[in-house]
Amino acid sequence: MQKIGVFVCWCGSNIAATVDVKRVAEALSHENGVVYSTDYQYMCSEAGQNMIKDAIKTYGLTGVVVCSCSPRMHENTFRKACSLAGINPYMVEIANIREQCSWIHKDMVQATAKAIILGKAAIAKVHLNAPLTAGTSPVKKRALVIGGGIAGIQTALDIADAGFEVDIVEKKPTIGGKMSQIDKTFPTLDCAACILTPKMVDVAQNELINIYSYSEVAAVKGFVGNFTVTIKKKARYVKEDVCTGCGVCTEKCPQKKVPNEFNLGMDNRRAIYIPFAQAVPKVATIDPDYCTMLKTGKCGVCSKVCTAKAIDYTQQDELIEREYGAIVVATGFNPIDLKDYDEYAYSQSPDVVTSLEFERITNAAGPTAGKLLRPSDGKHPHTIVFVQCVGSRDTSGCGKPYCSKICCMYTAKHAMLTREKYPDTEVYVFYIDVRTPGKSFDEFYRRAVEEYGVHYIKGMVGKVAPEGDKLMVQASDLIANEQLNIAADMVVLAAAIEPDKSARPLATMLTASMDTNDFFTEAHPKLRPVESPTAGVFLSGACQGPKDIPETVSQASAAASKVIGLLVKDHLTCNPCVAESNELMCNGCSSCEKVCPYGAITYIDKEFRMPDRTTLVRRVASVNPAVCQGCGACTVACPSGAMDLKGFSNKQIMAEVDAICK
Amino acid sequence: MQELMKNRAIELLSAGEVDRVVGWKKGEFAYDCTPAIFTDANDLRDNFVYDDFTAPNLSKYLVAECKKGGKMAVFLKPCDTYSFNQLQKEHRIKRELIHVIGIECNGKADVDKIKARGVDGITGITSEGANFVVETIYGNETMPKYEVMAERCLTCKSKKHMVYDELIGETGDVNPDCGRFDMVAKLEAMTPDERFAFWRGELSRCIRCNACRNVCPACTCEQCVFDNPNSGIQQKVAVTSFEENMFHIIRAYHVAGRCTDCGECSRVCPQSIPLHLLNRKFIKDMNELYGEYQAGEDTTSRAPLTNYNMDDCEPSIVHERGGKA
Amino acid sequence: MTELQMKEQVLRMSGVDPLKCMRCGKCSGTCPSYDEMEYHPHQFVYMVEKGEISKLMASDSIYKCLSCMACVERCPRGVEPGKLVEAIRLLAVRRQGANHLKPDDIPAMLDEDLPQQAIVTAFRKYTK
Amino acid sequence: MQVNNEFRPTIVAFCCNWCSYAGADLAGTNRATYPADVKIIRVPCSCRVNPMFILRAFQRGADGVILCGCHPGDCHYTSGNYYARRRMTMLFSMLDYLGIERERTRVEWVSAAEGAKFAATMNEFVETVTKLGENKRLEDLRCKN
Amino acid sequence: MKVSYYPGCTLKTKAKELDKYGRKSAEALGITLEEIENWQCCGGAFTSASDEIATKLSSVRALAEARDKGQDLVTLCSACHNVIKRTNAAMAKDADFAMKANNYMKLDTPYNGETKVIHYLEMLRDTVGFDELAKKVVNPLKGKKIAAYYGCLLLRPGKVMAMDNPENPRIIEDFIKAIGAEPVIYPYRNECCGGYITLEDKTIATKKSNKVLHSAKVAGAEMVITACPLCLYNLQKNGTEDLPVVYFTELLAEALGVKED
Repeated sequence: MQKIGVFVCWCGSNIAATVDVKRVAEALSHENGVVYSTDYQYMCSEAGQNMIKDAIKTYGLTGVVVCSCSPRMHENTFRKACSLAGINPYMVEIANIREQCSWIHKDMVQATAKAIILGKAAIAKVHLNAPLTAGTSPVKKRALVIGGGIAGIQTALDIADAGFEVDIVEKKPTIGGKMSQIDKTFPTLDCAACILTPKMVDVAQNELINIYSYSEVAAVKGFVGNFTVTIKKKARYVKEDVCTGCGVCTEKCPQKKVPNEFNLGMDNRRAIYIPFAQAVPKVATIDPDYCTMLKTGKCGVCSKVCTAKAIDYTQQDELIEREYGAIVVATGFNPIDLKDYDEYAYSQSPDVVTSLEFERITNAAGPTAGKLLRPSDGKHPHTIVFVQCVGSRDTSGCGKPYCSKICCMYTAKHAMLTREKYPDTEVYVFYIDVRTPGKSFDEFYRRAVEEYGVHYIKGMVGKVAPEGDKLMVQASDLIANEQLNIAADMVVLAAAIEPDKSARPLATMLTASMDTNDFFTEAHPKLRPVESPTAGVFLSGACQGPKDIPETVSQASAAASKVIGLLVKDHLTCNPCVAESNELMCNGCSSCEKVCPYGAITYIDKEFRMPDRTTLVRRVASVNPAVCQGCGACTVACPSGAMDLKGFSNKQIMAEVDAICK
Repeated sequence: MQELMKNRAIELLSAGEVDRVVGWKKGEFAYDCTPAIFTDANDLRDNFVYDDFTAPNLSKYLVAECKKGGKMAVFLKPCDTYSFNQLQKEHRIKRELIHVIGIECNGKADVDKIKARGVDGITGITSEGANFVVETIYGNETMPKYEVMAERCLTCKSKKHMVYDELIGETGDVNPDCGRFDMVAKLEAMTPDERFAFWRGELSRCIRCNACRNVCPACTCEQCVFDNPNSGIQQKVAVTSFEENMFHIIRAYHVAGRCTDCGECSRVCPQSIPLHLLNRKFIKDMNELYGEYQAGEDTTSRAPLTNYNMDDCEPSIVHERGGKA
Repeated sequence: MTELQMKEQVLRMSGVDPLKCMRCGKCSGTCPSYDEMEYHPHQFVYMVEKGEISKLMASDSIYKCLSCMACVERCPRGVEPGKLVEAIRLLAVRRQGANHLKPDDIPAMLDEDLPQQAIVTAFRKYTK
Repeated sequence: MQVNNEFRPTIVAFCCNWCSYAGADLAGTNRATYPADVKIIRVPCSCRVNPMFILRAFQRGADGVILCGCHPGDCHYTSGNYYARRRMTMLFSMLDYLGIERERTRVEWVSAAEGAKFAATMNEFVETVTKLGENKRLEDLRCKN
Repeated sequence: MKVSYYPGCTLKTKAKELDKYGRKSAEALGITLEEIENWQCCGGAFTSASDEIATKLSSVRALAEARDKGQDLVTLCSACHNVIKRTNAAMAKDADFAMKANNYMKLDTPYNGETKVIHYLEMLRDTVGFDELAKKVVNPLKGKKIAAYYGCLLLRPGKVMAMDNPENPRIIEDFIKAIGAEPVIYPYRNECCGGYITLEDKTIATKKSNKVLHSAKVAGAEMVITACPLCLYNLQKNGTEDLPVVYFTELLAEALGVKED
């Protein structure tokens, strides 16, 4: 018979406001086997944990039930506390009376009654709990970083710095990501390339870092410490190890009319290309959608001019399988498509651009060599209107409900730089709110207004109408309470940002969770911000939520430190809640083996001593506890009930069912 | 037929090729023959029987016999060979110890149907073309086979042996149009209330004698969950009325994908509950939802419940498809 | 009716929740009748929220709205200011004798090409 | 459970630890309410749910049983919910065949992000089961008279 | 193929051309427009207030008749289309409104938004197909630069009308291409012409109409087409720009070679 202690948490008023915690503790004290029952404001606090420890010693408890928040929150806390007090951590059960009771019910009588039932179910389960000991599994000491933007680069450098191997998988031909397209960074206005490209070179030169560029993750198997990842290396039709990056092919290629994605289609590149001068790896790539040779078999100019003999038109996609102990997601963001916002005439006029396009226009390596010129006629614009929140904070269904966070600052940067370089240009910024929390951010924005004379107008643009070579901007000025009509030369739209489209299929492969906007969710929004709830999967950069560069870099380093903390371990403690076969009852029928996703079940010939002293050799199932992940598929496939799951046994679950239904 | 089988059994035993033969012998009445293990030629000569009443499926008895070691011969009708394969697939029998003698079967008589015609004092049975000739102490009675044949034989799915080492008589063909799911379809077409009334009428007669479980070739567990105090659903004796429903549902579920539809459960039920209609429902569902599958057809394929397709139907199909609301 | 009752009625009729407004002003930025109106679309939202219905009812602004739904279409928060204008206009014209357009006025307005549609629409908009 | 003549059903919800239990937690975090009649049992995966558990729940007086797991394709154990899907399809079909109200059983895929869906599902399921009233049929199937 | 057809009051009086050429063209395209029996005026404007029931009943009656005949309901006038389609959406989605309306109507079978309301243009795009239409054109309007004027009624509210992208529509432009002419895109094609304000204040209507016409003209248009009699009136009568405005059905009939009797 267990001696059970029950501890009911108030969680301040989170639970106590809707659940009569005293009543719950009192009611549960009458349950069979309960020798101690109490309530306390914060069971998870040190004082609360000490109460549990003291009670274990005072009352000789063998089992503990904590009625508190979700076990996903504090199960481990309470298990550790019990372990310190000398009872097996798996003798603890949590009744979730916060997320699944006090927070969703309003009526105190109902909520209290439900809390008591949930407590009873936990008590019924604890009666059948058995001490469990965790096994261990080895850790593969290599990390995978998915995405080679600034987030992925920083994470990879930090992990490699600690002495571990890192692979970066980048779907584009070069690493660098969005930051490589940016001209200057706020609020310091240092040149993005000047701080990014040295890091890219560091990555290329680091012996522990291996870049799979122009590659994608195709499949993920395994679990924390032991992931097996299939990487699809797309055919670039250029031998990566042979190409010297001289660039002759990219000058000679006769196919000149390929929209250059690096400049967002504002100029053209060739069918064989190197995205930009500082690309890493600096290797040419053939675009199969445009290459005449690949499409018709006639051309071959690049092959002829290549002195290194690097061109290979027969190259095929390649699948590479690699093992990793940890995976970091750094898939980044993209501006949204503006097709649903044509009141701003984005599709009607080339002089209506997105902020990222504006960034390329002002970049020395961009389509206008850094001169501020209108895409339509190459003339210098004298009036520029910036529109904030295009698609952000939009609940109408066209855009994104969240704040994209970076737009206020980069718009201030664009406005300021425009006024600095071209004082003859009038700059208007239409804003809903200017959001500048961050070190030196508000000062930066105020400088744009006070020193550079940018016109910040509280209001929104309602219509942009191209007329001749002007863009007629109709907008509201809410503070003046008037409607403005500005004849502008250029309009810059601060398009909302969204997670990269590759993120959702990747999340499925990783079994990592995502929110409704396709941002990866954290294991805990405050306390575990760089970990995914799926063990061994970490988050870096804008894949988790909109972020600027400094924030991205800090998160990237944080993710790296979490990965290092994992990889320094030789072994990981396994989940002890694994399947176990009762050999006496096992028929050896192989049903369980067929449904096991991990191949954890094998069969052995076991010798049984019979009552009449003879022996019988029978085939029975045997579970490898280091491989078993504890899903329980085998337990239901087993017709004899020989296979059971520790921690979630048939009897335990049925005891819970009974307690709930009684 | 009986003599051919008997002689072959004696021959195998005498030659030492096997040390026992699994067959049938007469019970108290002519029509209730029982499975028997023969180790002696004289015993065989005196007691071995095979006629139109020898219905029991002998496959299951091989599970216990295999544990004893030694070679054995067994007589298997076509439907019994499915059970044999299924047991082999589940590693319950040792193929190398067993000499399978496939025997021809043209359907067995259902003694209840014969008795229902007022025939009594039965002493034997023979076949004459399309008729059975039932011998009684009052003389012979001739009756058409289709009127008194067991239901499972009238809807026989296959006269083909799935496995044998030697054959006595002929092996036949699989019959895909046997109509064995007709009754299930009829039930499915009823309203839930009608189905409920039907099953209530049937299942309420159950006396939990366990005959169905004991005879079932798929029920060969070392220990049945209903006998296991750790399974959480142990119920040696049904305490509440609910438990018997649960027993039949769980039993049908446990043999789903493994049941070969041999029909032994319904044959032995003393209360004449059509238990095979539960098993056939699962078989029909699995065929329709996951593709045709016949348990015992081979010894390697994956059963529907230990397999899946990514685009399987959702459980809500039960709500969506046929059957009246 | 008190202002509060009128506010409740306007909210009920229009189905608009002014609390969803984030004060971006896009409605007033896009309104084609802005310059004709005393109170502008964003003010309708804010004033309804504050319960200043009678001021709006008394204003000519309610007859200047073209019901073109540009503000409804383009509001990023789905507030739909145009529906508020319509509800307040209805409230005004339903008052005894408060029809904005009287049948007697019509002949003076007609010209030979004016489509029926304009007259019935105006009646629908201006009268109870 | 009969209180004030108003029938309140007993609902057992089996939730897989990785998606649906987390989805239920998210419903809580977002204060998305659903009736207190729903009691959740945490299982590692939907494939851990044995048909015996469901029958047991009905035996002990449950009026509805719902199983929630990760969306097909998203199973933490890659394939568990595919097996669960077949198992539950078979079980539900059998219960339907026996004439038990098919609305008392349900499978719903709820991800960790779908707190609102979890609450909506529970609200709807409780409403459906409440309309059906007390679960008598499984028990009555065996009624001797 | 047969569809129910709701002409509306203006098409029977001031906008006879819109109706006449629409019918002729439909016939040429193999579609029979069956005029709804005893249709009544839609009222010209959809009142979004939830307590306005009676004003929407004429639409419900027409919708129910189409439903009973098992036909889609085709409209031609933009205003009728806006009113009927929005009323239909309310009948389908607003249970309270549908109940009240059904209580008034006392139909044999209550109406709950079953009918599919399509505008003539949608019929051309989805039923006939612009590619098919182009094949039937006998007098292509080659080289003509035509500006499509949508106005506000066809497109908004976008979620209910669901005809096209409300900010960047292409249905009339595609139509213009199908009849062999060249569409002119201009920003004011989906802004208001002033509508019924013309009754009360011609100056406003003139301002609005001129904005549209000017915008089209600057973009190089030689002609403006529309589906709305009131738009046509405002642009022609109140607008002062010199730019012809015609109904799209007139050009359609011309292209199909059925304009003259």
